[in-house]
Amino acid sequence: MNPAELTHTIVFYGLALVSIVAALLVVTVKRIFRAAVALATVLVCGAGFYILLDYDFIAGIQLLVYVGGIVILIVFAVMLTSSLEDTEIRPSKSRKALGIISSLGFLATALIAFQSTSFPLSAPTPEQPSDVALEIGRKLLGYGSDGYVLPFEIISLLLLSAVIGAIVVARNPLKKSSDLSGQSEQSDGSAT
Amino acid sequence: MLENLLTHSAFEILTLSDRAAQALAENPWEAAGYTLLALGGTGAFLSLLGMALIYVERKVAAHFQCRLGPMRVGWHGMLQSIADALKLLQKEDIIPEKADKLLFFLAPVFSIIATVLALIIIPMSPSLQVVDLNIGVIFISAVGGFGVLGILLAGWSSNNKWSLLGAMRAGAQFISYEISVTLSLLVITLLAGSLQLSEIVQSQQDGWWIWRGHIVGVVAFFVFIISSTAELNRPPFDLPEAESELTGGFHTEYSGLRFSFFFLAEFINMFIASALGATLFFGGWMPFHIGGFETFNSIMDLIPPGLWFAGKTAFIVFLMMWVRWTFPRLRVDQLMRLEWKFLLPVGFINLFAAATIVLTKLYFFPGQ
Amino acid sequence: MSFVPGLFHWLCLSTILFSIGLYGVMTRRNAVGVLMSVELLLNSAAMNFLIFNHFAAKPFIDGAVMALFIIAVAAAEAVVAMALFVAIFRSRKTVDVTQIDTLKG
Amino acid sequence: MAVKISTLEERISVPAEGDNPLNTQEYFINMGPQHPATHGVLRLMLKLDGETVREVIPVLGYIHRGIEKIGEHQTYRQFVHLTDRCDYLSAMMNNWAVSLMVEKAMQTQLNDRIEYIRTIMAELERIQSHMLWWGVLGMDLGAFTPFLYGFRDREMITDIFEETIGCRLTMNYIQPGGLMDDIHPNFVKRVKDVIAYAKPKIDEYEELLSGNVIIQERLRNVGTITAEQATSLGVTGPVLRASGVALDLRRVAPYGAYGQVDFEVAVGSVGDCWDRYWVRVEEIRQSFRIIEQLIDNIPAGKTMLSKPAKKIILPEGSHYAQLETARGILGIYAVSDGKSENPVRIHMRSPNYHNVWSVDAMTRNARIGDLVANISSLDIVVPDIDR
Repeated sequence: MNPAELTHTIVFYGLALVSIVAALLVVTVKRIFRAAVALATVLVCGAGFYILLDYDFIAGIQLLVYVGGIVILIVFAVMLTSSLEDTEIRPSKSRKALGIISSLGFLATALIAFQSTSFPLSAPTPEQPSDVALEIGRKLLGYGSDGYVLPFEIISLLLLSAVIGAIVVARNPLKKSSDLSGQSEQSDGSAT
Repeated sequence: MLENLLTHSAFEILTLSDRAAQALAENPWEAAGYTLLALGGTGAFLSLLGMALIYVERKVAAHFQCRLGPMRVGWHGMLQSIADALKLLQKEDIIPEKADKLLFFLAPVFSIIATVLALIIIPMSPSLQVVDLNIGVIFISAVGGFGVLGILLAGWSSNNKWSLLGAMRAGAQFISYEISVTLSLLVITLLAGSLQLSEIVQSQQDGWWIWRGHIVGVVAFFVFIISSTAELNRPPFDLPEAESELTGGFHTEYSGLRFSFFFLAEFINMFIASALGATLFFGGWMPFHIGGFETFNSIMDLIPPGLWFAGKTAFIVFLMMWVRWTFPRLRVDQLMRLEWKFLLPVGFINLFAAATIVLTKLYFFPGQ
Repeated sequence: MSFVPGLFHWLCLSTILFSIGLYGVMTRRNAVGVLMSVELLLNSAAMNFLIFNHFAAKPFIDGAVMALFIIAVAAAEAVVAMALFVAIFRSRKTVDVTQIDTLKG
Repeated sequence: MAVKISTLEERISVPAEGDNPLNTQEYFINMGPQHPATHGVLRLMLKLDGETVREVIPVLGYIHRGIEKIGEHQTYRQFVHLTDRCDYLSAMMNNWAVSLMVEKAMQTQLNDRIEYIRTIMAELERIQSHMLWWGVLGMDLGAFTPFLYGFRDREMITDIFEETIGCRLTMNYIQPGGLMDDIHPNFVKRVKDVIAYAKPKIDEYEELLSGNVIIQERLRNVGTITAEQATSLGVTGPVLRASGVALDLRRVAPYGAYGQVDFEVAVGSVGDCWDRYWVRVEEIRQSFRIIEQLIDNIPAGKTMLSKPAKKIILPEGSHYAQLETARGILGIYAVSDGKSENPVRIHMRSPNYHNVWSVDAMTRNARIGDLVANISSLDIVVPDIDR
């Protein structure tokens, strides 16, 4: 085992441990805000995993969008809908049992499936595109058999409609027109 | 000579973590030692930089206000920051009774981590850059998210309505202005053709982007400086901590060491934003070059690159302080209006203009 | 069997994260908590794309593009979900999913 | 019309209007008594909807010292120096109000020297008060620099006070029947120096704040109260004049030397924060104008009509006198039994107490930032509210 491999292995298991513990916290912690912090930890570890897999660009995007955007949005949702003293009521026993059975069942099924399937692995040291970001850009805007321009456009439409929909839903329809300007500004401030 | 010495010692400190990684396989103890040294060195570097910036801020403020500022501790009050730091460390560490103690503890840590992460990829001179990520520009706007997460945590966990209001303001402000910052970063990415900060510096060999990019560069610089001031929560955009409205906002309940973490993070962030502005628009450590004028360029090269970097950064830091001590604060809705109705459209149009310039190669000095 | 992380280890990791998210979706009562669990699911799905791209389709980059799409969809989903929660909270003063049952017959 | 008096608890416990499920949750928050924007120990209960202020309920009494009650056990001359402690930024005008009441009741005629010096002193006091306000306004809006500019120039005026009176804040200079002491020999020269120095500084103030885009945005059309609202709330002073009512006692019912000088009453038109800003800055200019007219012709004469030891016993009945301080109309009302040196009842109609209630009318449905601008534009001095 060479040093690079050793480092790789240690980092992998370390990150895996942290992210599994944090993920468990996300689903079990009673104070919802702490769960949000744990979620941020899971997502940061996710970025670490992507770097281990040599997708630095995706890792950067993960940090930018997930930590800089989605987690902050979730934190906002928490702030707007609960107070510091709020603790969640524990789920009922039956619900908990159902959850444990189904998730463990899924886990077992998937693991057995992975064990019994032989995946067609690529060559041990295949050549990586020199600039991943450039290649992704080509793919996203390319059309033809290997381009993704149609899904790309659809995604952008989806984002736009999501933003507009969020503004419409979040804005209070009962406000007098004099307050509306400020209100809509606030909601588009938080909806992006 | 002095500059080389400084660069060298800073480099030694900042590359200790690399050496720790290298030593990991052979000798874990050595690796641990290097890691500790690197942590200590980074901490010392951060606090020294922070204290220097605080001293400068106080002096600049004083001279804007027709007074002298700190004069007693050391020559012209040079040691005032150290005295203040010592005072801060001795203060009682107060945690509100009903605060969420874990998050209250984590919040300043998040802030300072975000700062350190951003600091390590700034190219301060050709040799002094701790990590040279190939996604540098994305990375630096990504780690900003941690900082604001720290602010949100602080506001929430303090269990104080004023703090919560401040945190909400900080979040909304950060998410909004992040778009403008990213747009102006994208302009430079387009012009330089790279996300890597060292390559962006190299691309300005024939002239800095602020003037090689015509009006586009200037507009992008102003959009950048306005929106990064807003992201830093500095006046006139200091709504999250507006002391006359929210009595300090998110850090109302913090004292002593924890407060000093926020304080330090704020000042270092100002340095980072200025350094980033200098790197992207004024060529970072790249001397003042004009494409084609080789004699002039070689004269300019006599000034060491570290000084160029320091000078440019100091200029932008001074610009920010100037604004801070002159302008009053905006109101919440005006802040949002400025971003969504002015800076955002300008940023988009500017991006299109930059794309046009890149496609038509209409740089101010085409270079070779 | 070696401890060096290979395809199987990576898949185990993402599956564990996925099943934890599944548990959260089924047991969380707070709607925001459910949203967070869904983010876990999406994150592990994106990770799966990258894992398979890394181990089984190295010269190509399509998996990374898919991961990008997933991140974008997650962002859109979070935006809409947050708006809905705020609207629901305004009218019902709660975001407990077991109590938001007006549509139940 | 019967007025229903409600306690603070009742007002806070009022449920959200209507039973509409789509109403947002409003919450109450305490601004003060320890809050930098309330300039002292004023407590405001805010009913907030997010950042929007729905209602402001001033809660008073945190610095109540019973000055009116103490006044019932003191002679008028002793009471004068309690008034210093009310509105400490118009201390001399407070002194003058008591003196004016006593002199009106006793029907005393003063010589011109006393009247001139009183007027000059009052106008200097008004200038330093407005300068301080100007700086504080800047600080409340987030600009720290104007604060120090304001203080720097105000110092020159307080230096003059110190030279003549020996005090910088609580003067006790204007006494019933005259002045505590004659002016310092340097007085005229120093005042002229200050005029030469500080008049150009007003233009500097305008350059620093007035033309600023952010200031204009923060002040224009913020906290508007109409003339009707202002008069029905009993608002006086620059706040009232900003709403377009030209009520200035210096002009309407001249006292002191105001009848002999030429000056203009600054009157606004809209009644927003910007008008209140503009009115005060203009008043500084007008005060300089008044002083310029008086400073060269201070006549000779006595500065005290009688020896301080003489007893002051007002005729039986009630007596009232009012004048214009830097913040509005200050009225002193006293009831005397005609036998003792002490009043049976003494009451102050203080301008700040009446002005502070307009903050609710100004701030409804505005932002927290506007509330701070409004409080600042009212220029309240909290000890004068509670007394």
